[in-house]
Amino acid sequence: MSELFDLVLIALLIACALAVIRTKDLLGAAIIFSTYSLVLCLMWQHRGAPDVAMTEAAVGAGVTTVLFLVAIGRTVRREK
Amino acid sequence: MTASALLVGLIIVPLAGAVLTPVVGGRDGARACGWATLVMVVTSGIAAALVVHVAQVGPFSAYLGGWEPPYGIELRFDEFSASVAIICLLGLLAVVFSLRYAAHELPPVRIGTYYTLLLLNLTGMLGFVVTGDVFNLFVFMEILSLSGYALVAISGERTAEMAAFKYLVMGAVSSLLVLFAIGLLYALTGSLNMADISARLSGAAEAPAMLALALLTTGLMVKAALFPLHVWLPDAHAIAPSPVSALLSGLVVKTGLLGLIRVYQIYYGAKVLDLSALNTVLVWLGAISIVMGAFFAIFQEDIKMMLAYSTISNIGYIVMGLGLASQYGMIGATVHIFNHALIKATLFLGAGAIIYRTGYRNLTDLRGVGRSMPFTTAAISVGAISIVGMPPTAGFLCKWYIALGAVQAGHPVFGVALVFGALFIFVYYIRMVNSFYFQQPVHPEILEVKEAPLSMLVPILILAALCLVMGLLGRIPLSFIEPAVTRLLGTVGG
Amino acid sequence: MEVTDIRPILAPAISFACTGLVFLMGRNTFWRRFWSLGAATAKLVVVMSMLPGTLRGTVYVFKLLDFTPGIGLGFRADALGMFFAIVSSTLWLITTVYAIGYMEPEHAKVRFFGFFALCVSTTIGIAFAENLLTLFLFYETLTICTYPLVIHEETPEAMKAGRKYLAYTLIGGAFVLLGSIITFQLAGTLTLSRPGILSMSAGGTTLTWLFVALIAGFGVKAAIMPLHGWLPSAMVAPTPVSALLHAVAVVKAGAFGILRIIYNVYGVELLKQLQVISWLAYLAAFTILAGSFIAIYQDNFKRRLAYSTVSQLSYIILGAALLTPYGATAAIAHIANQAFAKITMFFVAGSIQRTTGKTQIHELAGIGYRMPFTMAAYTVAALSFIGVPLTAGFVSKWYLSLGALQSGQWWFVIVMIASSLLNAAYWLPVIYLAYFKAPVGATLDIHEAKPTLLWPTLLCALYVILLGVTTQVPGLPFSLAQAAVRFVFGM
Amino acid sequence: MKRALTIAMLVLLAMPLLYAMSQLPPHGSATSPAYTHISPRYLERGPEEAGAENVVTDVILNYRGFDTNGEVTVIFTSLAAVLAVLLAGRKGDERPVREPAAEPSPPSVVVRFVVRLLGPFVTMFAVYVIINGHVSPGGGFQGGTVFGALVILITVVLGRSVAEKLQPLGVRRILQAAAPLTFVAVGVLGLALFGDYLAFPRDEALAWVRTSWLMVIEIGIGVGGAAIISAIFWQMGGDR
Amino acid sequence: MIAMLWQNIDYVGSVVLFCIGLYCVITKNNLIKKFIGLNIMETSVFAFIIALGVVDGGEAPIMGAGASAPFTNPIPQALILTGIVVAVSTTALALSLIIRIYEHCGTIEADELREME
Repeated sequence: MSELFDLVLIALLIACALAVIRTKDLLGAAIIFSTYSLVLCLMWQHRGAPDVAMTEAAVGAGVTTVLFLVAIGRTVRREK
Repeated sequence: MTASALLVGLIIVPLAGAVLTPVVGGRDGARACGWATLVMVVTSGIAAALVVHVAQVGPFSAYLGGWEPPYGIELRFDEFSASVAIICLLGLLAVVFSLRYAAHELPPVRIGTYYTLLLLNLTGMLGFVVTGDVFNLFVFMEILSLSGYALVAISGERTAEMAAFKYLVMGAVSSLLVLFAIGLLYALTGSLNMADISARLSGAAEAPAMLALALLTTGLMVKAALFPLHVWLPDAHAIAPSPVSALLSGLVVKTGLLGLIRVYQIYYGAKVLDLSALNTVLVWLGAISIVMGAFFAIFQEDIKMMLAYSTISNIGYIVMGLGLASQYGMIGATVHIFNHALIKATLFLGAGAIIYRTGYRNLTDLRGVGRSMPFTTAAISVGAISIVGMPPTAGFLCKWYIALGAVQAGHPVFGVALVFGALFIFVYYIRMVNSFYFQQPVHPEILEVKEAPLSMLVPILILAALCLVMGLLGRIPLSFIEPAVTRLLGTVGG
Repeated sequence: MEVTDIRPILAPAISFACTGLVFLMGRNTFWRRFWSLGAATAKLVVVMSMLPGTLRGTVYVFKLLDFTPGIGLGFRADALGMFFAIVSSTLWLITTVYAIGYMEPEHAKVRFFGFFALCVSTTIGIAFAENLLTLFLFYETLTICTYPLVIHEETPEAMKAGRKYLAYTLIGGAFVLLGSIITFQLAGTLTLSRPGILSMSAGGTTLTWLFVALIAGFGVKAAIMPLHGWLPSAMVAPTPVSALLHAVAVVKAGAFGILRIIYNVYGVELLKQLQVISWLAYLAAFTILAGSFIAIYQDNFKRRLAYSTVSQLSYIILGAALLTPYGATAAIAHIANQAFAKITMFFVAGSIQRTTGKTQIHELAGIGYRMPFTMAAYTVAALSFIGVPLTAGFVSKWYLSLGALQSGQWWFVIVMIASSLLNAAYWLPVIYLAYFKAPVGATLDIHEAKPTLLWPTLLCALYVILLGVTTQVPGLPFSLAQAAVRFVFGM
Repeated sequence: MKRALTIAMLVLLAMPLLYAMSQLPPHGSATSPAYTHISPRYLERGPEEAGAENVVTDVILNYRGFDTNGEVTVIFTSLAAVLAVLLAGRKGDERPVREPAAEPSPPSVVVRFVVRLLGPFVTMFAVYVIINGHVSPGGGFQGGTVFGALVILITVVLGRSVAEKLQPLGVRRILQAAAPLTFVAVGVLGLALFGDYLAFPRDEALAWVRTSWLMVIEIGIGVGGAAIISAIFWQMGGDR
Repeated sequence: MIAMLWQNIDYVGSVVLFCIGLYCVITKNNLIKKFIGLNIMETSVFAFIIALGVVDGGEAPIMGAGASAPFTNPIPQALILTGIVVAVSTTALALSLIIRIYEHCGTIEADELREME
């Protein structure tokens, strides 16, 4: 059961990563990346690393995403 | 004051100095510069004391938090760490040089930040060379890289920002490779302390150890700008403000090489792998680097661009010397790390002073500047002679030793490559000297410019004098580093 | 007998110090001249003060500092070095006087005199080098110091000649460096010593290739064919520089380096076992003849002199390559003999150019009537090159022939005779032109060069005769050469 | 073409990576060097000798405190770097980077109200995360980030002027430098009292001192982290 | 080997993510996209290092009432806490540079920027 959960999480991560690459809309890509971070955070929580999970949630999914959003807001929204 | 407290102070003083710079200096550039100078003077004093101490008693350590290794972080000061002396010296001179330069070239509101970053960069380098813990090494590498990227971009020119971004992407990838390798080493040994890793690596599986070695070498060679991983360097070093170029070219790329020496220390001691394959690769890359760097430099019109390519060449020398893995080659390479720092700083600061006064950077435009700025150009000429490896300057002994190392290692062909690479280098330095002294000016007003101000001239002249002194007293650094190299190579077991 | 004495380093050091003063105070004409002459005189005095001791067999040694154990700066005045030092110091003093007169209308005089003095100081360093590294150091410094002199005119042509000069000599320097590195690896030392420092144990092939590298390195400056290309191009430099390049400092530094390699690095005994030395002799013989042939076809006075230099220098190489005492005597003596004769020639060429503006040989018709003293000096030098007895050149050729016979290679005597004929073929027509052809539409009034140009010329010509007639007088250069030979061959 | 090449190259890269990984001690093994060498001591004796029940906190603040000292320097560097890049542009180009652009339609009253309501709770949560870092997951940086996020939220919704009140201009530079400075202060105190930089009292009787020092550092990191994150956000022009 | 990789699924996952990230960095033209790719690479390395510390059935290394062995290895977690902060610092600087480059050049596509040089 636990291994299946691992597998699903990793598959989700890879799917998110691929989706980030495929998405032409940078805003969308940033949001997907934030989802990716949250999945990662879940995985780490499951691995017995709650400190890292919390940091990843706050920094990876939070601050990094905000910074990406700001940057996209000040530059362009779509990739050519 | 015990040695270990001083060793900690070496990092803490500039670190505290850096974070306090915005508080003390505010947006007043001169005040920030004064503060940074003060900090660097203190740091230099500490560094000098440490070097004297290591010469007297040999390598020593400081245990942070009182935890003995491998449980805590260890700062280790050995002969290779004596490069802190040159880091502090160049740092101090660059800070002094910046007083007038920054006020002239940088947006006023950024000047305070500039000194903060300069000090942070120096802190990063000092920490990098004295730490005995691989992860701590990574942390300091990030401090120095991040501040380095920003310093390249600080002038606010479009080209500077693009160069900084290129530098950043390559730097970030290389940092990741190093972090990856640290993870692998930790998985194999369960330790992060270098000496401990070295001791515990011997029984480890070969494939991951080799992968870690490859990743570390690649990562560090990006930082060191070895061909073909050099693409970020020319732009970044040429466009950055001159004192920053001096630090980047003189020191920051060298941290990659000092890191490589640490990697050698780990792997030679562990005897887990036969390093001769890596050494062969390094020697060849070094040789190619020498030739390619020199080759590209010949076509540069921009004086700083030329100096930047010449750095790639010189990195080639050092890597070749390290890769030869013979006593003489290793000694020569290590001392060249110090000497090239001096030489390149002389050249970059000199070029900076000329650009500051004339506003031109192309060799054609700079014709005749030797008549109006005799001291600066004389210092640059000393640097040029030195970097070509003419006796009795600092550059000569290193090249002599590396070439001797090539012969000693049974590869005289690399000695030939080295000596003729030096000729190649001469070609473009002679172009520079020609344009300074022996050609009629394109811009007549260049004959009217004043000699560089004292705050610039003094650092340049000190450095040029050191280029000569280190050549004449070359045996001091050579004999200083010799026991460390013997120890390092002695662990190879013949 | 070796004695530690400060004078071997004092000689270059004093002139280096004076050079610094030339650079610092050179904007003032008086001080520039004062320090230039002062440096020359002081150096000559120091060198001469060692002469009595050297003739007695004393070797003065001074170790300055070690870069690393076994590699360092050291100075050592033995007979061979003293010979070279005396020749170059004497000539420097004379040339400086000449240059002061010659350079008056030129630009950038501070630079000129500064580097001029630097060159000759460096030459003394080469003469007194105790080891191969010190020799290399001064050899390379010499290259760099001559560069500003070669490109003095700053014309595109001069810059091109400068580039060519650097390209040749720096590649040569690189070979010397490589050779030194390998020598150090093989011998463990670089100190120049009497029987040589290498031994057969290094293997014949290695030694042969090392010899080739070292000779190629020094041979560039000694202008052995085919490494002579830079020399004729460098003629664009002002005449005193050409004189310095061709007679005193640069080319002789190369030849001197070859002597050091043959006598003090390999040693005569070792070289006798290597085939390569006879190839060097053949190459030298070829250069002697080919250089003369090319010289015949040169119309530009200085270019003809240049090819003559190429040819004459190989006398030194040939003499040394014979590996016999007589050959060595000829080789060493020819350093002085060629130097004085050639510098006379250059002074003549320079005087004519400064006084009449003529640079081509066909323009010189009747010049003997206008400048009788100058052309008299020319005649003496020309006779010396041809090898007429009672001139310096005869002594060299005589001993060289003796050396060839001593080594059983009689065909080199034929080379000597052929060379004399060729020399006659390109020196005598000028005399004919100068004295026996009336100038076209010009007066025959005496219009001599000014004293600062004329007197050095005459002095040198006098010296050429002196060297030719005083071979048996102790204390003069030839006896010093013989002392050097005795030392080299351990007699 | 370029893509195909890149993919081929990456596959070639992945092979040795995977091979090397397969030679590593197996995932989750309790006998791997990593689990048997240093960490046992941390796990067994950490809470007693290092001062926090959360062993991760022990490691980052005590055993490997110097790393964290470096880490906070990295964030400080990043702030300085962002300032260096974005502050006021080229020389002579004194145009302020953040132009007072026409306010986009202000967020609705509901949103503003919710943020005002949320403020105290988020702050409390942040403080909780910070000061409980030694007994539960979290710590200075996580709490600081949460607080920083609150500042960002306030900036976006209520405007920068409101947010800036949280960091008065006079002490802002000190706040931004708080984390490294706290480390240096505690470190030098340790050096003076116990002979080693960042040394904590080892004596069992001084356990409370140990814990309170940890907390001081946590607070320093939290304050510094929050100040830096909000400053970076403002400087990047996130309020527009 | 396959079995080994199956057991080490975390390692395999991080290698795959690493490659995806690297692909993004190399092939993507948009600077922001490049940087998202770099972030993916970074997280993949973090995931790898965290996976090193995992022990079967391990719990979070927080001592206290109710906690029972085995605990996961705290060292990799400590390293990655630092790593995450380093990553966000780099990202902040990179995005600032991208903003400035856009202000100067009006584009953040690498090939268009290269043409401008």
